[in-house]
Amino acid sequence: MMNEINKILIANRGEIAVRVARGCHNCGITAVAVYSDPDRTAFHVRVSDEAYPLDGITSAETYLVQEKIIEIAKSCKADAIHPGYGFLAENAGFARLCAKNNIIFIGPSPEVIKLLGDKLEARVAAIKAGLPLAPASTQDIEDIPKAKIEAGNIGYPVLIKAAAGGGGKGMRIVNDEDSFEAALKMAASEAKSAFGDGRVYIEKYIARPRHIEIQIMADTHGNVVHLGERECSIQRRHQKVIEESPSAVVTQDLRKRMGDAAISIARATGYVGAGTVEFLVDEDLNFYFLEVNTRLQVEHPVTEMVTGFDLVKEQIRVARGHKLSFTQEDVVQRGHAIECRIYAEDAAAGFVPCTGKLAAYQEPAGPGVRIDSGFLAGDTIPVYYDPLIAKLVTTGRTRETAIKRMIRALNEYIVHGVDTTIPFNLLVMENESFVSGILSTHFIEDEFPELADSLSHSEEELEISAMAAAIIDYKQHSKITATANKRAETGSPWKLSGRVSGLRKVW
Amino acid sequence: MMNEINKILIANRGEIAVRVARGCHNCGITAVAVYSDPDRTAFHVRVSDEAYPLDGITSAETYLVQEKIIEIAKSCKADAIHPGYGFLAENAGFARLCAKNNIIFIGPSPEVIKLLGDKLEARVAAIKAGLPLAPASTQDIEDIPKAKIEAGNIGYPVLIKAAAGGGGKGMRIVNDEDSFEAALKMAASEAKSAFGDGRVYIEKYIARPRHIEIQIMADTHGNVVHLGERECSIQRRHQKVIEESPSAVVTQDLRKRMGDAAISIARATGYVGAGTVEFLVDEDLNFYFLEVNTRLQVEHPVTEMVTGFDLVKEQIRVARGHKLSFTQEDVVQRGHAIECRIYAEDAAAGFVPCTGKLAAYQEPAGPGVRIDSGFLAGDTIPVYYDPLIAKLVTTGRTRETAIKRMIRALNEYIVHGVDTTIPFNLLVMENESFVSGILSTHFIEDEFPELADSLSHSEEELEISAMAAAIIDYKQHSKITATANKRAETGSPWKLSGRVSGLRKVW
Amino acid sequence: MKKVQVSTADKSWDFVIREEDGQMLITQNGSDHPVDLIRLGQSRYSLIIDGHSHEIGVDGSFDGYRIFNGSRSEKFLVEDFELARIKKEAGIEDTVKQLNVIAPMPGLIIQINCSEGDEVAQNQPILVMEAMKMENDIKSPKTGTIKSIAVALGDSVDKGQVLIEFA
Amino acid sequence: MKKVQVSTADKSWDFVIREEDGQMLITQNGSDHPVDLIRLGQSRYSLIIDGHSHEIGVDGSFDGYRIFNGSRSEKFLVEDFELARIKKEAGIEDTVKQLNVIAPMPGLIIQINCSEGDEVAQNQPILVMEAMKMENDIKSPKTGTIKSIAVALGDSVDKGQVLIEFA
Repeated sequence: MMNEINKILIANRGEIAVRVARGCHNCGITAVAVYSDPDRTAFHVRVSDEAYPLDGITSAETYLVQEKIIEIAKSCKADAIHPGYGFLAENAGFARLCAKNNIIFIGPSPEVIKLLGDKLEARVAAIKAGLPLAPASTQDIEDIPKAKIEAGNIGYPVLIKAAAGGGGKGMRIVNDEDSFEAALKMAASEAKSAFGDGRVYIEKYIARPRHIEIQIMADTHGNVVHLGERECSIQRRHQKVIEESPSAVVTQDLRKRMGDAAISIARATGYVGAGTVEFLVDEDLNFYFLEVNTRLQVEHPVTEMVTGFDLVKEQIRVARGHKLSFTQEDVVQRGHAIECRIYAEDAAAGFVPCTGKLAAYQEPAGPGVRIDSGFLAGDTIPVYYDPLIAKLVTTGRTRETAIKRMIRALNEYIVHGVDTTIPFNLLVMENESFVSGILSTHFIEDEFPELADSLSHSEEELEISAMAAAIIDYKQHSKITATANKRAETGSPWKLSGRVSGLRKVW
Repeated sequence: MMNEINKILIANRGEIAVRVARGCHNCGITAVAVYSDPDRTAFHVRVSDEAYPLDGITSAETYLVQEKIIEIAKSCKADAIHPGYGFLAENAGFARLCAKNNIIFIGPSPEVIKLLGDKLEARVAAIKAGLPLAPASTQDIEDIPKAKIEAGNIGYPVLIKAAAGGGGKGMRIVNDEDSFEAALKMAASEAKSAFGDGRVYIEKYIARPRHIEIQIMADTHGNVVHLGERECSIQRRHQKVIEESPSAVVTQDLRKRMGDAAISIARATGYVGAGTVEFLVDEDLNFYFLEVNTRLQVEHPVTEMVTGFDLVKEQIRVARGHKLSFTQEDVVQRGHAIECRIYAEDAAAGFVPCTGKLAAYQEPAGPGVRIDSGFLAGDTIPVYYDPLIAKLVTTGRTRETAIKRMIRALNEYIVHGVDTTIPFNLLVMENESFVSGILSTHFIEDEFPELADSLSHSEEELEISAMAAAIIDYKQHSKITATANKRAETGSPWKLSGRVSGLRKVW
Repeated sequence: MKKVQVSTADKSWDFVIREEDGQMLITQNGSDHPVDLIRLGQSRYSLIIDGHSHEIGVDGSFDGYRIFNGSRSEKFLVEDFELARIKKEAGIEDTVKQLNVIAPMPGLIIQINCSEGDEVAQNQPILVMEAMKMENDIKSPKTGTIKSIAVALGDSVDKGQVLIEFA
Repeated sequence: MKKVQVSTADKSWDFVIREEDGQMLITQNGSDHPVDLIRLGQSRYSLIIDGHSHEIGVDGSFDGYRIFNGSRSEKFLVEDFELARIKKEAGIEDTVKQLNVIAPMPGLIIQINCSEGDEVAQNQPILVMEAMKMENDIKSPKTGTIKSIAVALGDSVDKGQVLIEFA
């Protein structure tokens, strides 16, 4: 069955909405943006062909309101909705609502989203499909003494995780039986309040794991392929910040085994579209199933750069009912790609979001640089949404070249007006362990126990900035003096303030 | 012999100076810019680590003054000079002056530059190296009756070309013997006045040829490799405007034969560094040696994108005395790359240069887009130099994808303030012959005999712009009326002008 | 409410613009189009008409409006509709229709291919300027009659200088 | 000629700036550095010092100068050298050294980890704000003594609002 898709509504904002609009344009499809009030002049609105208001400010009032989005899609006659990531991307109810309104939801079926969105159900599916899993309780915990026995069998340290979880909420590391019960209760209560679902389960805690994931693509004709791995071990607050492909530790054999595992669970669940199967990899390179993300990932560009495929284009192909444009044999990784997420955050202050106006904003370009951005010069980073400004991707024939190009590109990036994670990314690119490919999800704590100190200015940099302040002040002062002298002649009371301005400048 | 290179002076401006600065930064080398007065705030100055003034305006006063450049290089202790393309890039005297001052000139030896810069000498070298050449007179013409016999032997139509030539000057197509003598005299006199060298020679005129060139790289250890071809058939005024790699007509066998030919002349002349061997290819796919460009070409990025190599980095390797980082076997073309040159020119008016301020300037980005630019938003395109703003390169697994991405990127490109060749490039990308890969150096005349008409606005576009004018005028008018009313109350004479402003707006 | 006539050298449109409950509307041939115009910078706007998103630039150096839309630009004259009608009846030509030939860059006049009183076709080459080391054909922006030639052979001209005036 | 003292919370520099034959020079510890400062836009400059090219941004919303250089920013107070000396002798602290803690974004105060009169270390977490769906640690910008806490638990604060004042 072929579906006609000439117009796609993008139910998202920021860089991913821009990325999807570009994907539509690459396929000759009309891109429709939706926007909240603060996003009226956002890049995704300006790059799209059509744009309709969601009338409201917060995500809850706008990008999360299913009915508003469906209504706009119907009135502008969109054939399909692309959800991006976040917001409604993994919402089975929204996928169902699209189907009910004869709009194609670009993603897997509501049933698959629901199944894989529940971590316990996903674990069961993974076990059935023969994937390796970290030893864990087979179901959610109801009985504390029984749970203690299970934890003992798994062996401490263990991890208590929320069944409906994500983002580290409802998660606890337990080192011994004594602290087990208290931790379990806290995790359950946290999970209850965060997700409205207090179910938790126990998993073996893997020390210093790598986070490595497999990109898959599946069509409606039963073809399932994997596009190799991405290493996403560098995380802050359980959120990825730097990703790359290939991983420095994945051999051709390991890639095949992880890829086959990812394909197995996709086949077992009837997966369709783009998806990511996440694994933890321990120091002996054993890998354990973590979860499946039933959407396009933030970090998909690194896969695109090394395989040469356009994942949004393939998503649209699949949604149209076509076969994938390639087979497993066509997937060949070439070179290396690294992605640095550029957040409006002050890394030195613990990655607190910074909002404000991009007084100057100039992206790096040239050989080996791809940038997927959600903002333009003069834009304001709104306080209401995720502070991701852009994703900077560099490529090279070798990992070393990709790193050097990333350093070059980060140094070339100009952002005036808000603090960003550019200095943090530079720090990582110049870190010896990173350069040697020695990574784990504890990378940041391990390498930069005093991150604020590591991020402080060099003496030389600071001195140049101090000189700049002095020179700009001098020029500004000369101007004020000139004006003051002029006014003094005409008898204005400016003379006094002219003198005072030497003391303290407001400018 | 190894040469230490820690600092490179870039004796150029615009996008190529920016490109070379990025190449330096990718290698951890300090990039030094030089600049004319109008270029004080140019992108190449801002992206470089150091920048020194050339004190003057025109190229003749600045970028062409060898002594000034050498003096700056010495005083800032640059180890090497990268000449880019144009200006001093193919000036054997400058290469010699660098050597005399113990500065590495990044390019081949002065002797090779001189030999290959003389078209007649280059032809002789090519013949010796066994390259196929279009039938031609073996030397410059001194005796008219003898020349007529040669022309007759070659067979009309023939081309009279200047030995020291370039850019179509001193060139004449002659269709029969009757017009031969007059054309010869005119060509010689034109060559004399343009190059100070009146020598001309006769060559077989090839109808509807393709311009296809081979990129070569040679080190000081005797290694010479080729990096495949670029097709540069789309030209205006004998200047390339759109280039791609691979060529739609070059088979693996033809590529090998052309590549071998290019390597032969490089070996025969002792070539070192990056170079380009240009060929004409006729409709039967016979290829004929045209000339060798002893420098980095404008269009080098398409080769970088399909082979994955960084040509500036390889140039620096070779200049350092290292071996090339790869062998012929490592050179594998993957996918397709197209470059559109974005000029500040009005194509509809015959590609006349447009100068002015880039009131808005926003480059396309995202998947499959590389842009090498010489300008930033707010910059002014100076009247004194080449009006090339940027080179937009798109890639894809197939030529079709690269074209679609180019259309997407061209549509996304925003330039307010000056006219550009973006609409012209769009026209070519959507042209049936281009899409089918049917090209020749006569492409523009053949496909768009009435280019101005082909470039005119669509009715719909024009109507939207007319509406925009009306709405902006309305908003502006409301503001003026509001101010006028306010002033009228205070008795200012503004009321009258407020009324007049409805008649004719200056804004 | 305002009724205007917008014109280029050879086309014109009539629009009515009004505001209703804070919503701006532009009407053409009886159909209303909702408009949302937001200023992005000094001379840059985001314009949404009927849900279609456009990025518009305005050049203030032109006597009228030079509108940039996508990668193209066009010059427009916006006039009060009634005034335009009166002027037309009185036989007064407006500015864009009288379009002069302006030097697109500084340079040297090295050829003049027309005379005063000549009828020339749109895009017919009428002058040659040497600038940026190239000879540049200057073409007629419209079909019309040449009123006066403001330069002589060998003149050095500045950017924006009037070269030829149309009748 | 002007002699100034430039300071951050914990460092300071003395510079002399003068112009000679149209060339601006900045002197530090007796050595002259030629300076070329060109404004690029509203708050953006190209600065060449000793041949080294820098792209500088200035934030006008800060009480003093917030200088952006590359991807980093720092706040500076620029004072007349003599005035700074007199103030120092008189025991008057300047603004940057008194640095207040300002809300970096709108949000809700959900934790206060310090009291008035506390000695705190630079980067010590002193408050927690809920904003952008996250709990954000607010750290002390300097080592010093807390003079007053301007907010209470549960307060909703605006961006830029003073939260804590240093003595």
